[in-house]
Amino acid sequence: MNFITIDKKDWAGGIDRSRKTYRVFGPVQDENGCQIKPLTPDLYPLMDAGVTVMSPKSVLFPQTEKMLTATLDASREDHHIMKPVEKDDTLRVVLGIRPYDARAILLVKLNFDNPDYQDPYWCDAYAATTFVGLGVNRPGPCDFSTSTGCGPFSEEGLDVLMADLDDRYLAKILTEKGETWAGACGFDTTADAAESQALFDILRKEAEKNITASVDTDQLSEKSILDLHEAPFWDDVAFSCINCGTCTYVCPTCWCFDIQDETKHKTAVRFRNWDSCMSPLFTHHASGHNPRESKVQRVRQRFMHKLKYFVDKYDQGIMCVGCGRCVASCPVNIDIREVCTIMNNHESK
Amino acid sequence: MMGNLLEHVGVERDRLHFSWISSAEATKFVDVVKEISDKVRALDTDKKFAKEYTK
Amino acid sequence: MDTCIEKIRAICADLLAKGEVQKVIGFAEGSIPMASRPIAVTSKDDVEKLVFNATCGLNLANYVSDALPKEGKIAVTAKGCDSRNLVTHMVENQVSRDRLYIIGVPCTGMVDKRKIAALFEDEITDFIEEGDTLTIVSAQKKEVVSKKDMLRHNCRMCTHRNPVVFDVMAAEPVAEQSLDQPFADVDQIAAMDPEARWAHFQELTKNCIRCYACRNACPLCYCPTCFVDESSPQWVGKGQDKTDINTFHFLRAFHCAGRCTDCGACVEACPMGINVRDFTRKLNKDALELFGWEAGLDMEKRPPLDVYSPDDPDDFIK
Amino acid sequence: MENPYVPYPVRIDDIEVATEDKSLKTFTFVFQNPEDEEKFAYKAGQFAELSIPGVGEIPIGIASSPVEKGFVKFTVFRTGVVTSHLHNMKKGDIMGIRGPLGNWYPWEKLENKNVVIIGGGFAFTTLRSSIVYMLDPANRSRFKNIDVVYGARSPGMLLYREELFDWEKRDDINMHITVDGTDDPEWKYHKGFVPQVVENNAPVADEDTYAIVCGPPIMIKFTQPALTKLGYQEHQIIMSLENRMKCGIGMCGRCNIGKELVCKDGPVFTLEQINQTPKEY
Repeated sequence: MNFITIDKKDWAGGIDRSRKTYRVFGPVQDENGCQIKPLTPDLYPLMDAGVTVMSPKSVLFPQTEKMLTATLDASREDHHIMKPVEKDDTLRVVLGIRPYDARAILLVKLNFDNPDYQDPYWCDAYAATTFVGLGVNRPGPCDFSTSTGCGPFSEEGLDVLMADLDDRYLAKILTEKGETWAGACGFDTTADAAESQALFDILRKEAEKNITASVDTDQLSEKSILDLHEAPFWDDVAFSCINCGTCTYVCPTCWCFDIQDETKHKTAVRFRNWDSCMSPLFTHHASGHNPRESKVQRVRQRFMHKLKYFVDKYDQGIMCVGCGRCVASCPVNIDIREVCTIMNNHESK
Repeated sequence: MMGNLLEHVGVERDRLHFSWISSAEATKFVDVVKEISDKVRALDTDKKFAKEYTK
Repeated sequence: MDTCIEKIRAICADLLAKGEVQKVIGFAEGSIPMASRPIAVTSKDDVEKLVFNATCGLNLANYVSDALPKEGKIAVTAKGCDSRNLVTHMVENQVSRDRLYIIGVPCTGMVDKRKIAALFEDEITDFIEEGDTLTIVSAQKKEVVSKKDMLRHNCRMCTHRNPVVFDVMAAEPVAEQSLDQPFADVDQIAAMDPEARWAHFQELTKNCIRCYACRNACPLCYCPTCFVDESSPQWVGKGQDKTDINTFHFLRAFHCAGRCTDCGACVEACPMGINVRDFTRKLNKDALELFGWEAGLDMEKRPPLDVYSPDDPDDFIK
Repeated sequence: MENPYVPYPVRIDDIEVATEDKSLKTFTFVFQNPEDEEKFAYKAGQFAELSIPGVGEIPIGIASSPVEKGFVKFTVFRTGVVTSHLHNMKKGDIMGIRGPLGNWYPWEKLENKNVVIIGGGFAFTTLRSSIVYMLDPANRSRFKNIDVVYGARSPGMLLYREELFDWEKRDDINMHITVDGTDDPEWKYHKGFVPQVVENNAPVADEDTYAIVCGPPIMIKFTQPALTKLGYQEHQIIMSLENRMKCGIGMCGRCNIGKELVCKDGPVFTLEQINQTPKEY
């Protein structure tokens, strides 16, 4: 692994050079908070921004994504035959992604890229994307990422990890993709590897000290699904829930989607939208029957999926990276850290 | 109130019309439909509620 | 306001101990600074969990119907706006008066959490409320501000701070505000030309993620199946097309016409900071001007769009 | 990379009203591209997404059998937006099918076993596929006794009536056809509910006997005790579940029962497996 230093004076120029080959995404601020968005030529990433309200998952998995189209015009040879839409798979780079969000992308990959099926929309976007992370020097009070297998300077899922050293960035190039990106920016000032790594270690330790929230997940895999499912605490957990989709939409690891068809004139479009297990419609059968009819069942599904089903199915820990977005955004303050603790400590009777 | 709200969000007031027309008032119906069509035509095609995805 | 919590707890402990109510719906301390959480307390031993402070911005009337047991009563703590929504619930036959024990809480307003967060560049680590003084701390700095300066817009515009219906009051009524220009925000938008108004609302909703938190936090939205969830016919598309987002916001707002108490729960709940009250405020202004109506003040009258009266304005019918 | 969301184009070759109340129709599809038929190699018990451009998709069990070539068949109950639209389509219309999806009845495990098929109402589609598959001359010798209990509300509500009555005449399959009630004096089969007919007519289980059960929840609920009485263990009872689905390939996340996805890990489960998972179906 090699390290480079990037003088902050050169940062904007490097980004501009990379725009020739990359579509650049990064955090930008508007009146409603900070978001990861495509950066138009006049925009530069706000590297010292706080946590974005929404996670960067939409870079690979847009909230609404066209999948297939067909013509309904019977005079056309190929009428009613659905074909994939043309996609823009030019290279893209996400700047300033937080390390836990990069881990989240690997967790989502387990769903979209598996031995049986590969989702071409997600997989192609993933292949085209370079993730340039920035270590989090001052994690906020909702951050519990050290409990979830990552942390403020985790490298997993990243192509480059940078550290903010006031007047410069120190960047650790982790993959070939990362190297290509650095090349495209013209960042080539090598830094001493041993010294740089030592610096990273110090920064990581400092940052980890600032994380005060933690959860225990060690007992989850030992529990029985049915015991947790039937446990008495779900009514209390779910009481305040208003069943909006906020937690699922802000979550970097929630991948569920809905498929919808629409037509305009003679064109049919099939597209997908993020969906939420909080919505009764998510599981509503056409017959009217709904296996998760009540709010409590839906709240239980969300936490069971993240903290138990996923754990059992993939053996990769919990389906949560500890970003704290759902904790911060939930209108009724349902806190996954508390629920995780209750589940982890649950003893069946 | 519906009309006021539409107008408030910037939709042209003339796109919404209310009339009492009895089933016996055929000529009034024709007049009203004519009036509405003319007004809406004068406003040109609505672009505010035209979808983009299916382009 | 912090002093009334002891009285609230005492009332609740007494009600639960005597079995007069099966549960109390109130607010509990949140797990992060500046948060609170609706809670149902069923045992007198748990009343210590109840809190009431300037972060209790949701509307508890929203929880009443679902929390109601088959028989017996529940108690609910109600600010002025919550109590008006309880009235609306009763008028619309969602709950009957004799099933509720209403603990009235005079209110001096709820804080605008986004406004406070905007004072800081980093995340808030502590929030202390003492009377009108708020002390807010982050890793970088500490701010001491007056609560009055940090109130939500709807609380600044509120003229019904005291509960309009209650079984017991948790404190002496507070002074009501009188406003010179109760709808200055609506007037400001109305003064724009149509294209600017359209642009204003497009800009307003541009970050909407359609999580429906605004709808679900609203005590008025209790339809078993919301129009956006109907599949046959499907009234509105489910994607992120502006048309569908516009349709959702417009119709959601209109369903509140003449019923909205401007409690601000919708804005409080929105994770994207959208002031959806820009829609409902216009309706509230029209309800007042056309029908002399403010929602949730009268147990005997249905909202104006529910009923016909020969005096109803009809100049829009041609 | 194969795009698993792209359906194979098919033409509706035939539409048959399947029941007297017209709520079910059987659609026969022919692939527009013959090579797609080879790609659509399926086993009895699997399902597919019927895909109508501009309307949507609906997961339906495959009613034709792998031994029937040149077409695929689906019997569809009219209930939601997509099925209602499908019921109004005509012969010759073009649409899509996507699949085959999900797992199948465990044919490898069922070899040299007695197989009891129990179905009710319109949940007989993949069971038909299974029976045709097992009765095929190339396959019949691979299975021991085959019993079928199939019931519907009335004679006119039985699916695939002619085939049923043909099978009834054969001696290599024991048919127990039943209806809840009928005033037809000519009716020569059973009258009564499926669980009762199972209890009275299905074979007693030894360790080489498996039951495949498909039907409405109420039938399944009362058939289970009947099978238990006859000595069937949980792992000998095989069921096919339904849940709301969209993608059909285990990605969209809605059809789970516990950690299992009905669309990909199912729809076929043994009762033993189902009993270890939350009953969210």
